[in-house]
Amino acid sequence: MSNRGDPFGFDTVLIANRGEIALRVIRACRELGLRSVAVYSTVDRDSLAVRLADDRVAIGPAPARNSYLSIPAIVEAARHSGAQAIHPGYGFLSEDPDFAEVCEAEGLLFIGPPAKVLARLGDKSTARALMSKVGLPLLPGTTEPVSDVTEAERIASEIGYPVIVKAVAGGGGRGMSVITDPADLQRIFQQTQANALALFGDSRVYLERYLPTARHVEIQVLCDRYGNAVWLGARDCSVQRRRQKLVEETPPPGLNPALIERMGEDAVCGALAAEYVGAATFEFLVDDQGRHYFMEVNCRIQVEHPVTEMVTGVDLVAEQLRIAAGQPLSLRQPEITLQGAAIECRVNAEDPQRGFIPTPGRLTEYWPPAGPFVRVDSHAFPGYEIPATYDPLLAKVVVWAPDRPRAIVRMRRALSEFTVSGPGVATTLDFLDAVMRDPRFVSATHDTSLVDQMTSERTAQ
Amino acid sequence: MSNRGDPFGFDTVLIANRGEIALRVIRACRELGLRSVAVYSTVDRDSLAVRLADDRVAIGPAPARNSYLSIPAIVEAARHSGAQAIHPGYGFLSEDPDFAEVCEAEGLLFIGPPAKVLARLGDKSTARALMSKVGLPLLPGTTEPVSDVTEAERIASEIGYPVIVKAVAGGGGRGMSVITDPADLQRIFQQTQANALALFGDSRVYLERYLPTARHVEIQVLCDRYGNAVWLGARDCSVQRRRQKLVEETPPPGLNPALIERMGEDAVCGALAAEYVGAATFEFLVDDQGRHYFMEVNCRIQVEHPVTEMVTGVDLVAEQLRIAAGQPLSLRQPEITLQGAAIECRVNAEDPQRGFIPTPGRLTEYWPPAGPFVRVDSHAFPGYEIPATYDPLLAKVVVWAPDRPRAIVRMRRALSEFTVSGPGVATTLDFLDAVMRDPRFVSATHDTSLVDQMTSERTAQ
Amino acid sequence: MTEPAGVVSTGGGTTGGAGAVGELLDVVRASTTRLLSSVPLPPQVIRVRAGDVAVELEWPVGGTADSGLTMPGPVAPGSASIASGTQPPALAAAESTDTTETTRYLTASMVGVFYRAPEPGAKPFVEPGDLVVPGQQVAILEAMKLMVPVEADIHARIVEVLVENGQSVEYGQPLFALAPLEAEGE
Amino acid sequence: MTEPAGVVSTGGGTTGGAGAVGELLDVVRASTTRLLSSVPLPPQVIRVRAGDVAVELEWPVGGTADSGLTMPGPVAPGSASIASGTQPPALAAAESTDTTETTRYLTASMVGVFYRAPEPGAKPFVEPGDLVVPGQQVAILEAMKLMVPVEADIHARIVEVLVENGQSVEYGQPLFALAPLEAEGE
Repeated sequence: MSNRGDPFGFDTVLIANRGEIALRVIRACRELGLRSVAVYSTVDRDSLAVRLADDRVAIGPAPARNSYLSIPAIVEAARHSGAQAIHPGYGFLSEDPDFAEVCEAEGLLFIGPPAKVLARLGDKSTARALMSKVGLPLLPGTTEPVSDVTEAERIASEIGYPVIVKAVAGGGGRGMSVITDPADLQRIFQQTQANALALFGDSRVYLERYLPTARHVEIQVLCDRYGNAVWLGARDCSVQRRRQKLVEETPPPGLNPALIERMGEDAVCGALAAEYVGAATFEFLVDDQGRHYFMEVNCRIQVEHPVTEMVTGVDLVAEQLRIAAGQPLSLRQPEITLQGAAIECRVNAEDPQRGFIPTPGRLTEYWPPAGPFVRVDSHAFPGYEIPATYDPLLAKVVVWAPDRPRAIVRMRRALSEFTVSGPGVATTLDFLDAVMRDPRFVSATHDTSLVDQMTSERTAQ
Repeated sequence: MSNRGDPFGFDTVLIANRGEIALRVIRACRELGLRSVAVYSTVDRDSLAVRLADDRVAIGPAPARNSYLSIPAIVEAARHSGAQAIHPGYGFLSEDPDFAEVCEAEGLLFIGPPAKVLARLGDKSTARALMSKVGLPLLPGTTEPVSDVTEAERIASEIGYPVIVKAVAGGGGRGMSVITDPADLQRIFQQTQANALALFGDSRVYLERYLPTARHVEIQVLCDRYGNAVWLGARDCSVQRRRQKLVEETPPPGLNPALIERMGEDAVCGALAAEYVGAATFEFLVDDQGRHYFMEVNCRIQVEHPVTEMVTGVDLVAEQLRIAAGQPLSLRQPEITLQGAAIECRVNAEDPQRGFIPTPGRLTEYWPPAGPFVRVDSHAFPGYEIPATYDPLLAKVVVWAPDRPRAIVRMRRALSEFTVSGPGVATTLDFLDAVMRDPRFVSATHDTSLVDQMTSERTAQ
Repeated sequence: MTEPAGVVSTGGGTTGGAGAVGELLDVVRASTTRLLSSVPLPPQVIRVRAGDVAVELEWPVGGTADSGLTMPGPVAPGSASIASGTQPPALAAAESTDTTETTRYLTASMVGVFYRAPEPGAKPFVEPGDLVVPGQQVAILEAMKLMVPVEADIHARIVEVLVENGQSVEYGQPLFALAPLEAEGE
Repeated sequence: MTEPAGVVSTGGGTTGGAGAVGELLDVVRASTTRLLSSVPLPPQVIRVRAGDVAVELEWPVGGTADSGLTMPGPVAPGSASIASGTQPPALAAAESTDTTETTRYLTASMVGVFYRAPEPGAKPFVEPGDLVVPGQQVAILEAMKLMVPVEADIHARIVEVLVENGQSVEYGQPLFALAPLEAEGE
């Protein structure tokens, strides 16, 4: 199979993002023989992405709304640099149907699903309805948005407490609240509506049964333009703080392989029903009875995609680029074999002792781990100034091993050789090490409440 | 399978080496729950191995004969630090039967084969005789050493020119000379004897047919103490300068799988015949007719072991430690599957423009590549002073991909992001990139003469 | 004050660490770096002092500064800037006094296409030598069919138009070199 | 000069932390390193001052500092940044000007076990206060049953025996503190 001179129909890709994912895309482009263009806000001028890309364009000041979230700036930067395609990474504009639509209108290839698919799946209410229609199990709750408090109260008592109120336009752990006590419903319900309006410009919310001790399991999917879809194993992302992932692994430990298979088939079925194109992630909750429930679809590459890459050998970002170029999937389902186990730890510049608050600052020391079966995706370097403006992800440490116990000891080894320091900078390194030694994690009996449990045990000490 | 608390019978391992391989062993120890002790000469005081090991002992001044080659210093350092086992890495004392014997006598566990096996295989003449006896094909030549010029002339004309004269005690590309013209025999033969005496304290040499356009292919073997042996694929190491390897890859491209299978079986058979214990490499030449000839056995971990690790998922250094601890092999031959292709490039601090002379000095810049399926084993860092005293290996860049063409583009990408500089420091980076673009290498029609061809083509330009 | 924002910033002396002095030092150091990157010719000596915080650098004669060594940082396109304090109390440093100080740059407020005239074929808004007043339109930037006026922000004389008509510019790229009138008056 | 090599090793020069001056000095020193890594060409002189703490570096003409500094590395040998306060007692101590100059160390020529006496129970070769001459045996190092004499290399007075009898020592480890007689004579 040839890798250069493939008929991509474009030769230059602009990366509408920053940090480690921008580097990741630049690397994929280079291997495919494509030119890469980094865009940057003023604080990212000395970033590794800017250094490694084939070309670079300044797009605005530090605040994301004036740079990485500015559609005109990015479209003009594409024109300025001669890019014909745009990779949005994750976050920022990656799931914005307006951005995808503008790209289409401006003759730029958006590397992701079509705008209408983004709109369809971005609206949780539509997405739930669609997935329910094709047979995916949902948690008891509403597919239609609920606007009236009285109706919400009726539905909640029907579903049974605790319930969770979620913004239709939400995602990534934002815009959702749990209600345990019926007496709190009115207040929390209205608060969530107000937050949703503030965060997403859309006050619509829906209700769902809340599972306090569930596992978060997700399926990686790839779809081409010709109705071919495959799934590439499952990831367990149950180690979360404030519903944001800290540790991800594959395969999900302790789950029945038949259940994973079933989720995989559900995801493929749902992706085809949504007319999906590109890389997607289907998120499920799995309760302690081993039942799975569809939650939402992430219409982009995920932060945690490397664990899937390590067990499948598939370069997911390269696949995104190939699919966007109109190539049919090179993989069929039977060719996707999963080898061993992989774990990712997110090293954030945050202080776990102080409720994971971000700690921006300049790194005086930065020594990432290395060695066999260890991969570190990071944009940091000694002297790097972590801006206060963006999310605090500093590095992803990913390890592979033939089995989970060996992956855990390898991760401990990798974390132990990771040195990061700078005035005022704290990291999640020690906390991650504690996760790798926590008996619940080691025995895979943990659930999404692990981090809260660990945090309260630590403060209790 | 548990990885801690395995019955190792020792808890502290001294690494009698330096540079990247010392780091490699430290990492394996840590994952197995073993304490590691670095030893260092004064110039290596600030090395990464010294920094990462659990303990460290100064053993002498820069010259290797007073530090890394000093058996008393290393044995005393083991005592000093409470180490019960010694990993010799590669080079230095790794294949010295005396050292292995002293360790045995001093109650220290030598992580490698028994002294008598080292002696048996270190003597090329004995090794050839043994392998020939169990059916491994040899190049036409002598198994007995030849001391007399007249006899050498007779044998050479029998074998047919060109012939190669090799030191019985040689290895690693040293102590061998090619004779193309019968008129040169006397001079070169006697020179080689003299060199052999100077280098190895042993003037014995033997003769062999010389294959100018052969491929260098080797088989990785693991043997436990209980007569179990497996082979883990083959490596092609045909890209060599002055018979020292620059690029290694697995699987060997363009070779008949049946031939590789046959070499693998030969290697296992030879290892069992030699009563081998540990990790060994059987080196073969393969001629343009696809015939293979046994050359020698390397009784240690090889520099290029990571390519095998990447396609098998096996941690070879951890296996060495397990075997030394008396554990039976955890792998059976059918369980060893080879996935995809891996390439290693050796980034040396040498100047390819000036005959690959070493260029020691201080690194002002050092940015190794990273990203998916790229591994860099290196002891370098910004500010690192490359000592003039030891070998010029600076970093090993290893990549994996589903197939060789994709591994080659990935290697080009990785090399392109590798930044190394310092006053007076040159590297092999550009030369390696040229290899990755050379049509002979890309089409796998190259042989061991590639580097010479490239060098003369470059100077011709 | 024309802050060609986006061009400099990054060094935004956060961190501090050891209290006020640390912060002040950060500011002074950042200012020095900025100054260094903004002067057209590499200097031989730089001294920046604020209160009792001071930074000095001296280069050997002959070995003056080309660029881009120590650490990457792709010589940001269009990175021109201000700075250097004669003896300002703290930060007023961000001003200037001699040669470079008399030139100020009007920079692009967004990525876009630069137009010198209201429409194709029309007369340019301004020409070198023209005087401009704050708020006076001197060019247009176009991004996705959106026309954004570029306006002078000080009384000044246009010294040079730095970008060709119809050319695409980056955020922060200098568009016009201006000679401030206040300076001329001095 | 007997270099007590290997003794310092990795853990070495962490985080000053000697009170307020130490912290301030840390800040100034860090600032200097950062400054150095941010200028395009290595300078010949750098001075950074904050209050009465100052850091100065100067390189010889021609041999400017392309050296290590750019980025960390574990306490690069020799590149240790000169932290010189104006007169902070705490830190000047670390620079040892008086004491060490008159003290010389006799260090281990190999890894081994240190014995003070020719055989168990015998009288030690030397005691503190004794005078020694070059070539005089003062101890034994044993490595793998090989006995190697430790000999004084200068005329000196034994100030202190730094290692216990029977203890294992590293290469370069100081064994005896000596007061050179030449120095005393001066």
